[in-house]
Order: sequence, then structure tokens, then C-alpha cells
Amino acid sequence: MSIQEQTKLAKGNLLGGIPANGAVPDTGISLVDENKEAADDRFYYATQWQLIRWRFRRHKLAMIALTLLLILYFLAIFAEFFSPYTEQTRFDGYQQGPPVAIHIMGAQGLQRPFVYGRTKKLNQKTFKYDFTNDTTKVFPIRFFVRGEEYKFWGIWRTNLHFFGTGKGAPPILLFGGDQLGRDLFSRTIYGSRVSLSIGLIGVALSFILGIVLGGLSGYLGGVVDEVIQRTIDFLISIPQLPFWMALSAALPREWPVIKTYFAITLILSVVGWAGLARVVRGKLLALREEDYALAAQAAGASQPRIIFRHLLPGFTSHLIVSLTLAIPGAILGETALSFLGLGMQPPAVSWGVLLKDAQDLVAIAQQPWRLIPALFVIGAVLLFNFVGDGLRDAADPYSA
Amino acid sequence: MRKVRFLSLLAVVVLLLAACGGGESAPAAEQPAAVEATAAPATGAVTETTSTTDTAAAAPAADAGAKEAPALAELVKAGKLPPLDERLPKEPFVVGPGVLLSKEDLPNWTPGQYGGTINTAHSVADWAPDVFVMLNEPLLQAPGLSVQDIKGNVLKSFEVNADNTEFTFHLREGLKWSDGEPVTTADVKFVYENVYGNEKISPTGPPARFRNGFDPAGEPGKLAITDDYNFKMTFTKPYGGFLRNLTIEGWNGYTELIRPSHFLKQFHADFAKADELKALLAKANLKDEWWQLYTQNDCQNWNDTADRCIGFPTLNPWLSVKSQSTGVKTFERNPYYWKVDTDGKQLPYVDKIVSVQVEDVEMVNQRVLTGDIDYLRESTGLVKVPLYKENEEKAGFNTVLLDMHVDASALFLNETFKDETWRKLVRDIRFRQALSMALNRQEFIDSIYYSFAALPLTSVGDENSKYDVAKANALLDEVGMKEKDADGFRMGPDGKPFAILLEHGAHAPDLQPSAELVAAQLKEVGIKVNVKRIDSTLWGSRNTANELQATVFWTHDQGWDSGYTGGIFDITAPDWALWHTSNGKKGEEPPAWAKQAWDLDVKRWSSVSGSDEYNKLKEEGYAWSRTNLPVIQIVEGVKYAMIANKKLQNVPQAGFAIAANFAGEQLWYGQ
Amino acid sequence: MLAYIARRLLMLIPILVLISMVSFFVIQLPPGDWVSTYIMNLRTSGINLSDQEADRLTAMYGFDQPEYVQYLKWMQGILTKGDFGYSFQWGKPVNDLLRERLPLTLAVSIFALFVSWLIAIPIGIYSATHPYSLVDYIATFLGFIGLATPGFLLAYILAWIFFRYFNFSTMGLFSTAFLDSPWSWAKFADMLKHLILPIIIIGLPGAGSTIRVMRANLMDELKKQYVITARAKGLSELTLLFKYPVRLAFNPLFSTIGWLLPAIFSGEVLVSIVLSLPSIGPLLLRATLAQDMYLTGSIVLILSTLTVLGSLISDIYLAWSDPRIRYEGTSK
Amino acid sequence: MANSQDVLVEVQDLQVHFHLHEGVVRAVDDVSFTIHQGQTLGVIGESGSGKSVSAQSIMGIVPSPPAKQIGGKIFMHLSDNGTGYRVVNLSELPPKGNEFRAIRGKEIGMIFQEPMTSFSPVHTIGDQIMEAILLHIPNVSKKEARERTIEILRRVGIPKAERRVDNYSHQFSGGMRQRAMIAMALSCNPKLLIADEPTTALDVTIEAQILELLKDLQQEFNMAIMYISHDLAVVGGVADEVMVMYLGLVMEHASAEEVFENPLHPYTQALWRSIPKIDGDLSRLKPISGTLPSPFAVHKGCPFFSRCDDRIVGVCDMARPPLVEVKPGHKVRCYLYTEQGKG
Repeated sequence: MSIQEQTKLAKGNLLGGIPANGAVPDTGISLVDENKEAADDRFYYATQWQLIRWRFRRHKLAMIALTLLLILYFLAIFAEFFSPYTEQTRFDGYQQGPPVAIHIMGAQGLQRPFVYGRTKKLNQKTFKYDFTNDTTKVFPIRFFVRGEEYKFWGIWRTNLHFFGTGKGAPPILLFGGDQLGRDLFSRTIYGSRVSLSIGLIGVALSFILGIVLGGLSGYLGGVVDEVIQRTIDFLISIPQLPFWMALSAALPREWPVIKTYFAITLILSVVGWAGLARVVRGKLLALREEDYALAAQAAGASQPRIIFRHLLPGFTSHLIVSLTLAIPGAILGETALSFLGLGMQPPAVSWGVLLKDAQDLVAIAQQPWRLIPALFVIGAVLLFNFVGDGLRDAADPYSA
Repeated sequence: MRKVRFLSLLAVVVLLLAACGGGESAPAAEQPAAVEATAAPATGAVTETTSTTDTAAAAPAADAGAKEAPALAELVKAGKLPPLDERLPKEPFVVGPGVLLSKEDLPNWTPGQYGGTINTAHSVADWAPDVFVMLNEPLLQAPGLSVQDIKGNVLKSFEVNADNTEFTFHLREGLKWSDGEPVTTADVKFVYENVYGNEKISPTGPPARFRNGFDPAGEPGKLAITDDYNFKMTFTKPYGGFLRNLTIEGWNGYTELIRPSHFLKQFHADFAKADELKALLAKANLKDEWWQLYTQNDCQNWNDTADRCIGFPTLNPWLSVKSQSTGVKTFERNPYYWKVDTDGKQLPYVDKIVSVQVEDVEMVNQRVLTGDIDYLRESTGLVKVPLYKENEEKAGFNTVLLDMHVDASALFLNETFKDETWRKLVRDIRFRQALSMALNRQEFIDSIYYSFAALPLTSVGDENSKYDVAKANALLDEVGMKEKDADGFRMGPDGKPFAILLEHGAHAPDLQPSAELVAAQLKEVGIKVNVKRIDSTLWGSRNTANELQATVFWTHDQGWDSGYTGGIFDITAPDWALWHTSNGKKGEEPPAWAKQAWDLDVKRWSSVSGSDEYNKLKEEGYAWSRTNLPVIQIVEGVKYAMIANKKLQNVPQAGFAIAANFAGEQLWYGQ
Repeated sequence: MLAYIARRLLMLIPILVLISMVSFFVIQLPPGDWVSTYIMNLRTSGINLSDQEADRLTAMYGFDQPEYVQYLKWMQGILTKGDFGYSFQWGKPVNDLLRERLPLTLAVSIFALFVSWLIAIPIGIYSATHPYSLVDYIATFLGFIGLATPGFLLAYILAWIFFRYFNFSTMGLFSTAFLDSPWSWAKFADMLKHLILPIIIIGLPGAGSTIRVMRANLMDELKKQYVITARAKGLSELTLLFKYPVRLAFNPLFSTIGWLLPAIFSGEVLVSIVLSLPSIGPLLLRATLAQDMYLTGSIVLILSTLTVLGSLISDIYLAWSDPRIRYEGTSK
Repeated sequence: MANSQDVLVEVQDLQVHFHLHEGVVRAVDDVSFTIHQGQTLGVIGESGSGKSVSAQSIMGIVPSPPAKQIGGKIFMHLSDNGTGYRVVNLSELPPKGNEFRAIRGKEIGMIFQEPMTSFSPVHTIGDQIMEAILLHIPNVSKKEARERTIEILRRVGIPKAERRVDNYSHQFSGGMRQRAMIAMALSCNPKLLIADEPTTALDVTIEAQILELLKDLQQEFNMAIMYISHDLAVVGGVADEVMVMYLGLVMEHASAEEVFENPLHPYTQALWRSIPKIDGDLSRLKPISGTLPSPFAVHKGCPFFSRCDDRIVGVCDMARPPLVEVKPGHKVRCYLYTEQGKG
């Protein structure tokens, strides 16, 4: 018997000659720590998500962005504590005032950071407010200071603030004051609570709907596909503007502003799934013809199992990109709606509301500090995008 | 720059025309290059003008002789327009010092020169408010917005009988519509009998101003036509206020009584030929609803800036013409305008008004700063004053701070809101006083009005407008709101949690911060106020449906000193107002103190404006407001920033800003 | 293929009917109608109309009829005469308003799309073929900034800069000097000057996302085996890039071209409001706020129809370009 | 050493490194081999052994970055108009340059492991094959190229080739796709065909057909084949010479017969033992112990040391064993066959 015949038969019995090494592609590239057997084992048996996590950690920009985002969320969660004042506290004499300067050089030379009190006077010539520091008395900045009383998460009553000048002392307005003399820094922190959370729920709901319906449409085809597709066409083609207006007028009027806004966000997410569903369907159409789907089918896997277990991971990276675009999209959407006067409205505080306040040539020309909340919006959106980019690269099994 | 050259061009052209005896016809605007070379030396010939000294002498000698605008003179020469004396009425309205604006507001009125364009902007769809006021011509007139010293305007003159029931009016003989047709009592008759008298067009008959006592349910006055230029209106009860109702008050125009019947008859079934009307109806996609066709083609004064009214015959200083660009409104001088200055020159001085549509008021201000706006009032903001001031030299405009014709924000508490506890509470004057005293008005003035406002001493009075938290708290304790919840908010008198839902619209930029500040300040006396901004239309319908519990809005009639009386209840107690307008058939009967307000109104409407009796009643009205506090006025005397090109002359220095618009025909461009 | 297109066209009919109904009825959900809005606006300007006057206007404009009758009349006008009804707010036929503003809107939108693709696609391709290079980082960062900055804010800031440094009013379509002059080359040039800023601002977020999408798609495609196969054939890198992966990477872009319209449109609304462009966006916003129902309904209907047609065209393109879909019917 | 006349490709001391985030992978380390005209070189190795990278280096399609050729030369003997021949050092040519592109696809064809994805889904099979013909064969019209495509498709056993030429890849079965792939690689009569695991993704009967086809075509076109596989048995069936690679190093290099009948390297032996024999009992089957070390590891000694049954502690882990020619044409990299090992 020739070698060839021997080996042919042999192969019939056992696929492949050498134990294959996990899912490592044949490029000679793999990723593990040096010389660590334990690490090697871990690598070979790592699940897809563990792999994503490890790869993500290597993405420096994404890690920095994630850290900053977490800090933002942390500040938002503990807004009452981190902001020196409540979002509604007014300081007479600080209306439209620039940020309060922090000094370290006092009369006695270098000392702990402090602020001066100041007085406001309308300049009769320029009609601008002139602010003069009263340098006779210094007010040191303290950490964990007792200041204005507030209800933490609406539950505990306390007056502890992360920093401040203490009760009765002239305020420290890091970002300056607004029209009514409220602390823009505190308002920005309070506003982040609404702005950062508002998108999450709607986006989450949109995503579940989009993936499920898009998945069914793409995999099942036929009548289901047709119905879902036409529904998508319909939903996508209707401008959202008139709907917002109709809905904001039709919701119960007793609801507070935030509740109304959340309600509309939720309702719109029911519309928002359409775009994603279309993408999911398109990808599935391409993938379901691929061998592994057929293989799974042949192996008797149930349809939903095939879709969600075998096909979905095939375009996770695309979903993640969509997701990371959707959340900042919601943040931007909130500002756009506030701009049109359809979103959040004062006295509620959100970044959109603060941005609306800053949409003023006077702000741009003469009081640029009022644009600081805009930096937060841009920053948050950028951070989400960086994180999304990192996730995309990490989720891509072929990335280096 | 551009304007200087343009004006000097005009001067040159006028000079040339004078020299050549009008042989040459060269429209100034069309051949700028040709004349430019001679422009510079010619400018020197024009007498230097200084705005502070007596500028009457400044009018260039050359055009002193010309009584009409050069462009019109051209048309006359070309035979396309009748000569000036045929276009002017026999007795034109003469504008001079203290006529359109009082001498206090405009101390140095000067006769002007022709020419120039006023560039402005508007932000409402198909509606340019600044221009509307400039165009508007009421039947009768008094300087500024005053109703104190009423004289003829479109109507030449009038007589009133002793008991204020019979009014005799005289039209200006020779007065012409902008298409050259004469204005006669036929036009009056048409409006009164065929428009107000036609139940298809006016199912409810003549408006309230033509009814006894300005009462929507009152008996309509009777019109008697004497001849082509004289007619009488007779009422069954004294209605001295009728005259006021024919002035600018309420932004009325002459269309209330005079419309171009020669033009409108073609749409009116009583006059039009059946087949012609049918053709017009078919063109408008209508079957036989001719009254719809009529209304679509009729223009009342507030339609004058609408695109659809281009070509409609008017008596306004400028006429709406088709513009060259989308979103731009252009107005050109009316060759048949019936006002002249003291030199006999036909008004208006300014050739053209161009108003550009803006979507965002903020950006109008950018256009102001670049010097692209010559006149602006409606879209300015007090908050922008520092920005205006910083750029006015460079862009060549003046920022004039004048009075606002409405009193900015007031806190309205709905006394007929459908909630028993609330009603009992809010009808207790002590509650209203407490809220009034809890408001730190100085903070409103500082934060929202940049100190350009005053305490509401006229309508609220010294005591109630004084910021006094202790007294407010004491009063609130007194009315049964002693109990407080864990957060320090007062419970209602019924022991239940208490909160005021304050819904406000977005009609003006100060409403929202005012509402916020009201809520924040009332919190300090333990009153919980939930603020919600709603769409302006929604606000309107909720107000009409008596669904607003509380709101901030402005009170309207500062300009026309009708005081804080009956009209207040439209917002602060819609059900009482409904009871009143429906003669007790609908709504809820108001208490005696509220009825007093309407009684005062009726009395005032029957007295002649400006009379001692009238002024006494006016004071009584304010006193009534101070005693009863039907509305918690927050500030009074708010200022209004007005932008005017530095070269514009006859711009008032005091008084109401909007009065400057109203006197637009006497504005002119100096050097 | 033809059958597919025919079937899709047929499916359009019920969708358009549904859209027309929604666009007519949903916008009338809020309380009040155009007359009440109109009266409110007059009141804001100090003109108080009596209730009788309000009733008269209501009856005159036919608001006292049931809504479905109004709807049927409106649809009848559109279908039989191409007449989209009457705008109460502007006092003229909707058709006139659309004729005035639709061309500009489409021109600006298409230009913005064109400009954003012109910028974004080459950058996206470069970024994907040179990942993690300096240019890639800069392009990615700029793309992100384009995505992250609210357009209206950018419009304000740029408008201010234009004023501050060029003393140029970006507002509207024309400079003051040309507002009331007839069309001329100078006026046209002036209009173009005013359009640069809106086109950039409207196109920017699109460019940002196109860079991202293009880069991601192309990087995915570049890793595919067929690219290596093609390279093994000896194709030049450029031919290879454009014949294979770029073409495939375009597909996701083209497949969303239909929805770009609403996306660009919503960007256009905000920017047009800030810069006061006489386009459809501000018209729709005003009409919706004023409950000018025929105008709102017509704009929504037209935009929706364009979007539906856009996505139909995308689908047909996709089906045509991807044989897996093209032969979907036959291969099974 | 074979007559230089029939040498086609000569690879000398090829070194390719991958510069990755985690470190450097020595994907190909000091590899030398020769491919003779009309002969088949089989390359055997596990994933990461460097066999594919070696082939890609010849082809000039190593993904770079991260890969970088550190050293070595790749000589290609090209015939000039059938008379003389010239030698080109491929590793000196810019891989994206015209000269290399003229060789790639023309002189060297390549077929890949995944027939599913090797074709663009949006172009017809014919279009993609024609492209190579139009590119490399001068003065050929589109029509001729098409005819040639149909011809070659027919030759690789595609039924109704004149119709299938306009099909898309998704309309082909896996085996058909691989046949089309072969057709594409052969469309310009290359001197060398690199087959990188061409049958791994196919089932056994198809695999046999493809192998048979390759053998037939080799004869017909008189081309050399570099056949890469992890499957010893398959290589045994096609190769004249076999090279065994492990972690970038050549472990054993000999004629096919020698490798199968007299495998010298413990690794080759281990590979051989892990395949069931038709006459042997299954108890003799033995997988290789341990796992593949990290590719980033720098091995002072023999990289197979940790898994070797015959390792000599103190020798094998101290320095890399040299590649020694044990008998003519049979080279092995193991201390067992050197003085140190024997001692």
C-alpha cells in the first residue's frame, strides 16, 4: 500500500494530523504575555468577550476615554456632593459674572488657594457689568466643606460638599455665573445627570428591538421580512420633528419636565430601532448563506439559536460602532431639541438647556465662559466615540 | 459709506435736474458709475449737517424746491403718474414738530431730504411687525401712542355732540388710494354695510368698537352718509371712547372703516358680475363660497406686510411690492401718500423699506453688528445692549434706550381655576399680597432687565411691591398655610401638599427667567411652584379653556393708559371674563370688586379721552388695581433697545420705542 | 430584477397612504388649530381679535369640518390637481411656497452630501489603508469633532468669527445690497458666498460619520481573503483597492443614502434656522408650531416620499451591486 | 545539489519577523530551500510554524506591517523568451512595484485555503480570472481572454464552463470554487504554483479530486508546486521533497520517501506517530505532548525542547541545534545527529 493511500484513509478516520490549537488563525500571530504558561492556557480558552476585554485594555486612547467617561458618570451620580452649590442657588451680584479667580498669592505671600469677594456695577458707557474684587478679605477654598444643605439623591439631608468656600462666604463659581447668578459649574454637573443618562435607556430599547426585529427579518425572510421591511421604510421616512411636538403636547401635563422627556425618549426609541434593524438584516442576509450558518442548521440548531448564537457575533463590531454612535447621538439630539425649544426646558437643568442659554452672541463675544457646557457636550460625545473605536478594534478578531 | 454715496448721488441728480430744467431723465440708482465722478465735489456743496443744532436749515437748497421724490418726478415727467397736486388731497396732513411725536420725545424735528432705504428684519412668518407699525395709518391720530389729544389722520376732522353719542367725520377731499382711485364715503358705506353688514363675511356683525360702550354685545352704531366726504356715526348710549378706538390704540388702522371698495367689489356677490365671480371662484378652487374668496382677497391693516396683499390699494406711506428674493419683503413709497412736511414736501422721505426674514432672532443681531440693519426694534434685546454699544461706532448705528409699550412680566394667578382649595386661597387678597411681598423685585430688575426697569408703583403700589419676607410669611400663616412638609414647603389650607403649576409660553425672552425667578423666590417663603414652559399656542388654548393655574405674561396697556382693569381678567380669571362677555350667560359670576373694573371701563369708554373725567377714571383704575391686586405685576417701565442708523434723522430720544416706527414716514437720512 | 422593482413600487402605495395620513393627523394632535395660533400671534403683537372673529375664521377656513373630510379634500387636491392646499400662515398656496424653497433645500442638501463625501471618502480610504498613521489620527480626530459638535453651535461660532474678522453677515442668502436687486452674476456670487458656511456646517457631521464608516468598512474588507487573492494575481495596489474592497465598502454607504435625506434635513433645519436660510426646514418648523396643517402635511409627505424613494433606490442599487441579493430568488 | 538549470526558486536564509504590540514573533527564522522546475515541495507544520509566511514571502504578499523581512534572499530563475534565463532577487524588489507585479500571477500563481472568501462576491468568476490574463499576457483581447478563461475552467473540470464563467462565487460549491481558484492561478501558465492548504476546508472526496487535478495539471503545464499543509498524509501524496517546519525553523528537509520511511527529527517522528496507520493498531497513536509555546518566546535552545521525547537536558536547551545534512539530500536540525548529541 502506498503512502498516499494510507494517509488518505487515515484522514478519513481522523480529521487533521495534529491537535489544532484553539481558534488561533494561521497567521503566526497571537497575543499572550511572554513566557507564562498560565497565561497561555488562559489565552487558549478565553471566551470572545474576554478577548475583547484584553484587547480593549491595550487601546490607550480608548482606555483614557473610558476612564474620563467613568469620571463624568461618577460626578453625575454624586452631583450634589461634587458641586459646591445646588443648580438653583442664585448669587446676587454674580449675574453673568466671569469665573471666580482662584488666588494663591495673598497679602502675606503664598498661601492656600482662596477667592475674593466681589462687587458688580453697571458701566454706564459700555453697559457691561464691571466686577471688582474686594481684596481686603480672603476666603480660602476648603475640601469636604459644610455648605448649602441639599438632599442627596433626594433621600439624605446633608450639607457636605466636596469643595467650596463655606457657608456665608463669597461663592466660588468655577465656570462663572448665568443670567440669574447661578453657578455654571454646579449646573453643568447637575445637567450631566440628565444628559448622560437620557440616551442610555432609549438607545438600549432601540437596540433590543432593532436586533430582534432585524434578526428575524434577515433570517426568516419571506412575509415576516416584507412586513418588517415596510414598517422600517415607513418609520424611517417620517420626520421626527412633528412627532416630538405632537407628543410633548399630548403627554399628561402634570408630569414634571424630566418625566415627560424620558417618556418621549422612550416613545421615540420605538421608532429609532428601524435604522439598526435594517443594518442587522442586511448583514444577516449576507451571513446566513455562509457555511457556518448552514452547518449550524444542519446540526439541528433552532432558528433563534442560529441567529443570536452563530450569526450575531459575526457582526458584533458593526453593532458596537452603531451603539457608540447612538448614545452620543442621543446626547446631541437632546441639545438640538432644546435648541428648538422642544426638549428639556428650564427649570430642569441639562446640557441642552445650558447650551440653549449660551446661544447668544453676547455669550460668544463677551462671556465665553457660558460656552463651557458646550465643551462638556463635545467632550462626552468624543469620549463615547473613542471608546466605541476601541471596542470596535477589540471586537474585531483579526485586529492586531 | 454706501449710503453717503447714494445720498450725494441723489443730491447731484437733483442738482442736475434743477439745472437742466428736467430735460434729462436719468434714474439715480441705475447709473451710479456715470455720476460717481461728479459726486465728490457735489457733496461739498451740500450744507454740513449737525444733528444737535437746528437742522431745519440743513436741507439742501437744491431740492428745497422739489416737493416730491425724484423717482416720482421722473414718472410724472414720463406721463406715467399725475402731477403731485393731483395726487395730494386738497388739505394734506401736515407733519411738523410735535405732530407725529411729542416735542418732549423728539425735541428737534427737522424737515428732511428724499432717498435711502431702511433695511430691517422680521422673524415671524409673513409678518414684519416693525414695518407693519411703520405702515399703519389709523383713522385718527395723536402724537406718539397718546390718546390724549386726538386729531384727524386719514379722516380730516370730526365733531362730537355733547353727550358723546353722535360723531360727525369728514374725509379729506381728493384723498386717493395707492392706485389713484379717490377715497369717498362709498368706501365707508361698503365696509359698514357690505362687509360688517353681510352675514356671510361677518356672521357676528360689526366689531365691538362700533358698538355701544365698546361692548361686543352692545348695539351697533348707525352709519349715515351725508355726501361723498361726510358721514355720521350714531350710538344709543354715550361712547366718548369711540374716538380712541379709531386711533392707533390696539394697532387699529383705517381699514376698520375704509376699504378700497372699487377693488373689493369684484369679489363681493352683491356687486360682482355673476360670470366673472364664478371664474374667480373656479380659479381659487372654490364652488360658491364667495365670502371665502372675498376674505382671501381683502386686506386689513395687519395684513399689510403679507405677501398676498401685494398690489392691494392702501393709504399707507409705503406699499408692499414683489421682492426679488425669497424671504425678503420690500416696500416702496406710495405716490399718493397724503402727508406733507412743513415745507409742503410729500412724505415719506425714505424711498424703500427692505425687511429680511430671519429664523433666529439671535442672528438679526449679527446683522446689526455688521451694519446691515438701519432700523430695528422688535427683535432687539436688552441683554444685547453691551454688544450693541461695543460695535455701534464701527457699524454706524445708535442704540437708543426707549420705553416699552407693554409692561413686561406679571404673575397671574387664575382665580377661576377649577380647584376649590386653590380658588378659596387665591381669592383671599392676603394670599396675593403675601406672594407679591415675597418677590424680590430688585433681583428681577438686576438679573433680567439689567436695571432698566422700575418697581410697579402704579399698578401694585409701594406697600405690596416692597420685598418683605417676614410679612409674607405672616400673611401665609394667616391664610391657613402654617403647616409645612419635610422639605419646608407649606401645605395647603386643606392640609394637603400644595404646589402651583406655573405654565408659561415663549412669547418674549423675559418670560422664562421671570418664571424661574418667581419659583425660586416663592420657595423661600415655602410656596412650591412647578414651572413648565409650553408652546405659545398651547398656552393660548389653555388660557382660553381656563386651564392655566398660574402664568407669567405681560400686561398690555401701559401705552394707552387704559390701566389694569377689565382686560386683566382674560388671563387672571377667564371664567369671570366669560361671564362678562356673555352677559352672564356663560362662565361664573365675578365678585363685586371684580365687577367694579368693568364698571370703570364702561365709564371710561363713555368719556372722551383726554378729558378731565377720563383722566380721573384712569387714576381710579390704577387705584383699583393697587387695592385689589388682581395681578401681581413684577416690574414697570421696562426699557426697549432700538437700533437706528446714525444718519437717520427724526429718531426720538424718549417715549415709546414703537412710536418711532409709527412715525416712520418722517425718518430721513442725513449726511 | 424587474419583478423585484415592480413589487417594491407596488409596496410604496400603502406606505405613502399611511404616511399621508400620519402626516396629516398626527400634527393635529396638540390642542388648538391654526386659527387659535394665529389669534395668539396677533395677541402677542398687541392685536386682540374677538371670539366672534375667531369663530368666523374657523368657519371660513373650513376648520369646523371633521378632520377626515379635510384630509380627503386635501388628498383629492394632491392627486387630481397636484394642489397641496393652502398655507394659512403664509396666505398663499403650498405649491408656491414649495416652489420657492424646495430647490434651494435640495441644492443645499445635495451639495452638503456631495461635499461631505468628497472630503470624507478619500480621507476614509487613506485612513483605512494607512491605519494608525499620523494622517489617520488627524483625520479620525477631525471626523470625531465634526460628529461631536452640535451644528447650530458651530453655526453661531462661525457666524461670529465671520462677523468679527470679515465683518460679513452670514445671515440669510444675500447681503443687504442684493436683497432687493434683480438676479445678476454679482447677486449669484453673493448667494454662493452665503451658502459656503451652511454647506460646510450641514455637511460636517455627515463627513465625520462617513470617514468613520468608510474607514471601518474598508478595513474590514481589506482583511478579506479575496483582497490577497487579487494581490496574488499581480494587480496594482490602486486597481486592486478600487476594484474590490472600496466597491464593497461603499455598499453600506449607499444602502443608507435613502436615510441621509432625513438626516441631512434635520441638520439642515437647525443650521438653516441659525443662518436664516429660506429653505424647507424652518418652514416646516414654523408650520408645525403654527399648526398650519396643509403646509406641514405637504412637507412631511414630500420628505417622506423622497426618503421612501431614496431607500428604494438604495435597495435597487444594493440588489444590483450584490449578486447574492440579486440572485436571491434564483439561488434558492 | 540539483543542476542549476532546473532550479526555479532558491530561498536563502530567509528571516521574517512580526513586530506586534506584545513583542516580536520570529515567524520565519533562517529558512533556506530550493524549488526545482516541475517538482513539488511539500511544506509541513503546525499553525505558526512559518510555512505560510515563507510562501507569502516568495509571493511578496506578507502583510507588512507588521511583518518585516529581516534577512535572506529569494532568487527566482526566470526564462527569457525560452532561450536563456535570468535570476531575480525577489526580496530586493519592492513588493508593490511593477516588476514584482509582473511576476506575481504570471510566473507564480497561488491558491488559498478558503475557497469561500477567495473570490470577490460582487464580480463574476470569469471576470476575476480574465483580469489576470489581461494583466499578464500582452496583446490579448477581451474576447480571447474570455475564451481562454472558459478553456482553463473547462480544464480544471468545471462543467458547462461557458456558462459558469458568468457566475458569481456564491453560485459555486466549495470544490468548484477551489477548482476555479486553481484555474485563476494557472491562467497565465505560471512556473510555480503555491498551494497554501488548498484542501483543508474541503471534504475528503473533493480533496482527493483536487489533489488528483493538481497532479495532472503539474504534468501538463510542467510547473513546480509549493504545497503547504499541516497534514503530513496529504503532503506525502503530492510532494517530491518535504520540508518540516516548527516555529519558523526548518526541522527536517528531505525527499518525500526519506521523510516517510526514515524520519529523523523527533518532531517528524511525533507527527508521524499521531497519524493512524491502516495496518497499525490504534494504541500506537500518540498525540504530541504539551502545547505550542508562545510565539513570542525567545528560545535559547531547540524550540521543540519542551515537547520532545528525546530531549537531552543541558544540550538541547542551551543552544539552537544546527541544520545538518545527515545523508545527501536529508537535512535535520537536531542534536541527536550532531557530535554534541551523540556525545
